[in-house]
Amino acid sequence: MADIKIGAYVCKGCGLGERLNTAQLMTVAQREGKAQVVREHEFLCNSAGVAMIRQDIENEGVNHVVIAACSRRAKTDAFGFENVAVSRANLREGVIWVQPDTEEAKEITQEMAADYVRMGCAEVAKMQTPVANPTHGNNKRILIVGGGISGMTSAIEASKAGYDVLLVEKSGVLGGWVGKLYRRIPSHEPFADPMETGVPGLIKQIESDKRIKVYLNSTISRTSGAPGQFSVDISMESGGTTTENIGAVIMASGFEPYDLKKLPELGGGKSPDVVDQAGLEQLARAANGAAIKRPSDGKEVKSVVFVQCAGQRDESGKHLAYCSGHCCNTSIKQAMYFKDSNPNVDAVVVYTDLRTPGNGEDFYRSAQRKGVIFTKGKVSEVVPGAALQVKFKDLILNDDAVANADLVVLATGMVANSGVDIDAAGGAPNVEGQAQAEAGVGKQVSVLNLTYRQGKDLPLLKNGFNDSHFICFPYETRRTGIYSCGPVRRPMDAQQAIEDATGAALKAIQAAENAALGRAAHPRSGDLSYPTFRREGCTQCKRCTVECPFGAIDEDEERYPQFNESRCRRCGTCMGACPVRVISFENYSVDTVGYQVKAVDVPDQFSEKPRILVLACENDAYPALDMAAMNRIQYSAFARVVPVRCLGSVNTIWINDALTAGYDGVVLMGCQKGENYQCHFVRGSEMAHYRMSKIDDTLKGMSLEVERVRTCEVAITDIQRAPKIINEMAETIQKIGLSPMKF
Amino acid sequence: MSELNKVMVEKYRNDFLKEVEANVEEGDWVKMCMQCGVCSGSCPFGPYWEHPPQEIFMMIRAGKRDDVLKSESMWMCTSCYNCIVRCPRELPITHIMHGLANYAHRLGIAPKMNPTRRFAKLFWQNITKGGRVNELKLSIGLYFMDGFSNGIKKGLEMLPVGLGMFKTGRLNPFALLGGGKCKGADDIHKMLKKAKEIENRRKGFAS
Amino acid sequence: MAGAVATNETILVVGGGISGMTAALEAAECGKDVVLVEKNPSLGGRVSQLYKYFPKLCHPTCGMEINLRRIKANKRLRVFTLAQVDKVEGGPGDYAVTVRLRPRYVNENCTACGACADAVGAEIDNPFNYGLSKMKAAYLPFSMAYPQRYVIDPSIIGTPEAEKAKAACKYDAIDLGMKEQILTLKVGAIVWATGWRPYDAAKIQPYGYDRYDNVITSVEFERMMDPFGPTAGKLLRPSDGKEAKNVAFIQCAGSRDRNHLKHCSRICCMASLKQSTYVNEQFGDQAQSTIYYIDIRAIDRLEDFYQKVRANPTVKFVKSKVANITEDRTSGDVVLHGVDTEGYHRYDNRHDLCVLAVGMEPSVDVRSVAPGVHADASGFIEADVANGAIFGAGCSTNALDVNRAVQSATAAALRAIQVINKVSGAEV
Amino acid sequence: MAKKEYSFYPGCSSERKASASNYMVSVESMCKTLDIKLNEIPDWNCCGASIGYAEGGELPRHAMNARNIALSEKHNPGQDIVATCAACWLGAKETHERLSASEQLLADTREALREAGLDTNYKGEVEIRHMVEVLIEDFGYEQLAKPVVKPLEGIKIAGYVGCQTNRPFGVAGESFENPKYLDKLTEIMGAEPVEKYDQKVTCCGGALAFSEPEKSQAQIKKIIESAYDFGAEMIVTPCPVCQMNVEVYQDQINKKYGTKFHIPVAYYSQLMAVAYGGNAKEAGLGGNIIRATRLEEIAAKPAKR
Repeated sequence: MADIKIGAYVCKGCGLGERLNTAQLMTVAQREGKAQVVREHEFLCNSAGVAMIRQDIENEGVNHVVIAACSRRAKTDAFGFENVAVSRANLREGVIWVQPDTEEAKEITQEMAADYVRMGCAEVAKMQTPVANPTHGNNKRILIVGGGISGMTSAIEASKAGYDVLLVEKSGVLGGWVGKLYRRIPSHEPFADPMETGVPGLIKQIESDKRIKVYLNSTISRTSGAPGQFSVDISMESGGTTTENIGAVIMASGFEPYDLKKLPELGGGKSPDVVDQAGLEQLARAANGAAIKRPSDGKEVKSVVFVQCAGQRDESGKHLAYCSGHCCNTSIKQAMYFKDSNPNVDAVVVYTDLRTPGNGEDFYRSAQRKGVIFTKGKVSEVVPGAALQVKFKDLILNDDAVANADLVVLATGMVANSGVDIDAAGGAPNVEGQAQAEAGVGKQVSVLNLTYRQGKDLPLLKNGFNDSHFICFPYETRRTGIYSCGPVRRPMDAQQAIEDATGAALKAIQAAENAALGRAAHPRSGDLSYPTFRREGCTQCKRCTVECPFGAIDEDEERYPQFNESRCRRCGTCMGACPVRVISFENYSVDTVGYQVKAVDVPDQFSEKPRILVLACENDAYPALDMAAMNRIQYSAFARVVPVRCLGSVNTIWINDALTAGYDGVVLMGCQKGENYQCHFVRGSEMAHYRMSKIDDTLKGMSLEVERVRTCEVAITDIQRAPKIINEMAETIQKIGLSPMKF
Repeated sequence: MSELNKVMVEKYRNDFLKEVEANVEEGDWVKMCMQCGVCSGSCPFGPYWEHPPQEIFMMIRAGKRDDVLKSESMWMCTSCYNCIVRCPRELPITHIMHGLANYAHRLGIAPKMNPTRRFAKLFWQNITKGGRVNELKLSIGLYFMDGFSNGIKKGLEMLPVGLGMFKTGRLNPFALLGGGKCKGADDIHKMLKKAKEIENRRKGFAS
Repeated sequence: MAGAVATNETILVVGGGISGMTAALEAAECGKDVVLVEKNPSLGGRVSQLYKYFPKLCHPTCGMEINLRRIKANKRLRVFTLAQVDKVEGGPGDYAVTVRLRPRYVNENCTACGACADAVGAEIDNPFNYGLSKMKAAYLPFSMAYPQRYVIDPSIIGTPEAEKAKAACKYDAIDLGMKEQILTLKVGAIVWATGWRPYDAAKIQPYGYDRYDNVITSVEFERMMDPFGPTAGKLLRPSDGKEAKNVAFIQCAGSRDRNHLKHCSRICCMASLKQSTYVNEQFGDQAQSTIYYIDIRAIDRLEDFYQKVRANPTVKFVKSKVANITEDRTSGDVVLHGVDTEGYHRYDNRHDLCVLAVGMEPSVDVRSVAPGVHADASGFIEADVANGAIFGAGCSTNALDVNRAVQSATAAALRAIQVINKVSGAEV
Repeated sequence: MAKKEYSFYPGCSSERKASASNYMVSVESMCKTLDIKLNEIPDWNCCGASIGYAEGGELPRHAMNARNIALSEKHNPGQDIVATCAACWLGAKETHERLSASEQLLADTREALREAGLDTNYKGEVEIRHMVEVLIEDFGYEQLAKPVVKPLEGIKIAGYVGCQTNRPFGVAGESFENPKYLDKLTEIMGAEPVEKYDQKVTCCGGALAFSEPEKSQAQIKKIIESAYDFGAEMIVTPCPVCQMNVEVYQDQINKKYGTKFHIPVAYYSQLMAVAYGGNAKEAGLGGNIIRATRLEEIAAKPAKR
């Protein structure tokens, strides 16, 4: 693009004019910041101020703009200029709101402001306005793996929105477990009776939908590529394999019931008359509204006991630790099968906590009205025999009881078909990385068979379910353009699976649409920048390919990293990982930050004016500091805060540069890592902490105290704590003295 | 009466819940309890209940027939209706307790010496005799429930109260000779006889 | 103005809480034109008033920052605050929606410098803190409020106070002449995400929320933990400001109750389990929490969290619906009366503070503005063909946790897109 | 004020020289002032009270109440039935409700009523109301305040509502846990209600006062204690059973617990009778075993006009 022409604009509003010497700041921008156009304005964000900038862009050819005013989080509408590189020197939240308005403070406050202007100019000088990644594909067909209620719903909903769908089901029929049900838990008022599954209707709908192509008896033997340009091999039982091109993937591979044979003490596998919920559905379908007969001798069931949480909510570690959520409603529904065909059948549900959230409460009441008996108790044993004996502790009457039954139903819960556990090798980030890739061979068969360097399937979270940030952004997986839904993501009933599948369809469509425009997906949606690397400089150390939280980077046949831009989430973790610093984005690179660090004016060691570099995650730590400023919470005037996309993008060279340049301390602020991670790029913060755990050697090498560098987890709510951390560093420096590295 | 008890045991075998649903006032609500215990906690006489209502409901479902019907608990009900207005499942608990007590009483297995049972009997005889309460006879009857000497003792205890009532014109000594009588007393007798007859028929008590 | 704002290929999202923001963003990031209307002065809804989310114990504002960034970055999404839907007419692909815009008395010139608030003396109840604290009548709803623009409360309009505010603003951002506006938006589909409101605890008479200072609601308890909230982040009980170390949590306060809400509100068990960790956060092993429950409904993977709390020796569980609460006149302590039904144990337990885990009910009955829409007895929107292209999202459809609300909102966004794509005849 | 007419069910305790005869006296003068005409149901019978269940059972109990309703509908057609006694009101209202809810029960009851020649008379079309409801709903506090000529200045009164006037039916718009109507009535009569009184709706053990005296007296103790704690000089109640229990056992309680209870327990109607200018006799104050001296003083004073 054309030569860089920097325009620097200093605002005098919000007290900046009173508190700061803006003329001096303009000189700084001009002399040191090399800004060709420099202006100040009484009130930069109002229409006149903005118009002034626009004029310079149009008439003066300004293409790089420095806004020396408020935080980059404020006034985004006013300062959003198209096709122009913009940097923000945060003089309001970053300086005057966190410094006392006193004569003594005037000098260092001004120095602080001047540094931010220098930094703004330095940053913008290294920035380019990004243009969309040219290698993107624009295939918008949606692949759905799994033909159960979730997969079928995703297929129909995506098609309704006008998108072509490929539906792959490993069995010979669509419908999955819900298709095997006699009836479903009701989803409408009065929530009183079981309702039709509706599956036959859905199958018809799919068969007659020209946008939906169905593969039965088929599995995915290979998935490669990226959003907008996936290529998958579909292997049929018959032996044949076809290759299809698609834009995005929905993994709806569902669940298997927990094997009741693992529960012999509850009669699992010991008696044909002890069945799981799926087994009971079979019997109910066979009876089809008439009296249900038991497997052993075909005798009409006169008494049935439902054992809740069978092998679930288990604390021994032998069975499932979680609750499958739907089983209480399901047992209620199944008890109704009996009561509806013959009110004189004794149906007892033995539970510890009856879990019927929402309108399930109506369903529960309805069952009681129908005469189903609910007993709070813990079942210890089911004794096989012509009349099964269910031994349990009645927790209300606090005594041991026995219930005789013709049939016993164990509510055994759901086990996710989530493919192989690609992290099975071990939790801690593995820089050599080999292990992770091979770890693929796990207990289960792969569902997607991804050719990704980081493994064949989606990473798992807990209990074998797919990883997702399961509160704010439940759909976000660590494989861009691949979304999971239904019980593979979280145990759920059919109604929830339908909602979930509909949402997943949207995410898949969205991923394809964004990929086609070469734009990033969540959370930097719409970001056009993408990482590039200097092949000549690369040492093939593979750190980037291993550390990318999203498995976006593979290796080409020459063992060089192969960036799949459309899989990239633009967090910059690869950039932070690269020891030879060959990875960068147009508008965010080792230089855009590195030159900011260097631009800061570091006074000599006799000045008693230390410098503290604060690298703050822009998602949590930086906003926390902003809000501290809004609440006028002050922190050390020696701090220079640089927002980063993610702490994972922090390259240790920045710390080295800072220390050699004579900074006295460095503070890194990132999001919470670990199991309950809050890092918006999942592993970024974790990676940064891991790397920084090794920084001590560097420091010792420079014969500097290790206390000079601190890495910490900061939440967006740490409005008081974040400034405190900065001040603590200032105090530490007071104690150990200024850095000797100044010159 | 205990004949009737045998009949019922035979008829319902181990299904006490069905027996209750069929024979106890509002009994078909028992199955709707979700064991939250708000009734048990709300009863002013709660601490005196061996088995509070919610537990009784569970015992009924668990088939503990004798433990329930022979219990003193239901007789502790003061008819304050606290449980009813607080029950999240809208069970008419007060009435169920009354119903259970009445049922046990009719089966002749309610605790013989339970004072409330005996007072209730006395009270009903008192009001049905003439159609209205005869307070004096009622209280005197009450005192002599456990024999003459006891009666005198109780009577003396209560004398101040009685005297106070008498002085303030709220107790009528002549009531001993009558009073509390409706003109239609005979109709009432016939009516009640009929009512009982119908109820027995309905609940299979007629033996 | 209205015409320019929307066409029948526009999606209207009603409600700017987590569900509305999600629906609006997901649709806009699929390339659709979206208008988001919120009745309050800023986005965020109920979640912005929470201290932490279960089960991760992370902070709602963390995800909100991301969503706000997405909104700022997205040109296809327009936001109206202080906007309320009065009427919905028409049908799928062609709705006319009447929107009432209440005056903010502050225009886009506002830099959120705060000079007006400093100038104004008048104070009003702070709705963000459920009225537990006061705030200036010229205010920024909360630190992360978007739009980041102050509000002048109508109560001071026409008074010298308002003039003070105006005088204090250097950027003539304050326009006391602002009038209420009525917009008619032409839209193709509507996502209804008006969320929930806490059940009125005063109606649960046995618990004396209206009589005893130290009986509060779970939503109020959340506000206490906010360092900038009514108690500056300390768990202090209202009656005397004493530290509330011994806290009772009453489940199903209004829920699962034919006298109140017949449904189970799903989130309350987890909310109380979460809030028990707050008590530990402040008082360590000095803390004493007691959770009175009927059934603990920590479904699916949330069970882990329940087990963690169960293992905490400072948290007790009592299977009992508390019968009633009385107040100890001298100490101000609350005394909970009831029966532990696991084996019949009668209790009269004394606590510093009692938190009612209040249930959820829909904050708006959609039928009041769109009569055709199908809702259940509690007023939650039920999916139904009769609803046309009006799609419920989040807690307007059911009592949902955030995870499920976001799913529901994402699903609703697709349903709206399906209608829009039909209108535009878009073939992919 | 328009003259109002009701069919009246006084109940056993309100009979001449019965335990609540003084209630009756005060009600009569109150009604006189308010120009309410009460037409007593001819030959009414006992409601069976709540204790009636044990021996009587379900249907006989309903028959007893149905007879009263039938008699009323026969002799006072179209008139709401008004009761002053909680138990009477509850009994009749309950029967009325159940019979309208169950065809079966209605038929059975009619069959029984036939024996008394009243089967065709039971229609169940009238409202069964408590005197308090009539005052609040048909007159309203404003109207009730008008006739006050001797405001009960300076008397601190605890409003004890009790159980059956309050539950399960209660007075429309009032809470089961904290009804306020007695306080409001007290206030408009010029006295000072003890609003924080926290035993308003505690059960006095009424039905079991005879059979379980020590248990019910423990209840009564709570009720009186709290009244004292909040500085009340008098307790007011709408229920004959409550009035009797709370008043007459105070000496026995004092003996048992060493307390010094001596607090008058009056009926709302007595407060009103006095405030409306009635003398001690008209207000039935002679019937209070523990003399309501403050009321007597005011009753003795000349009316303010």
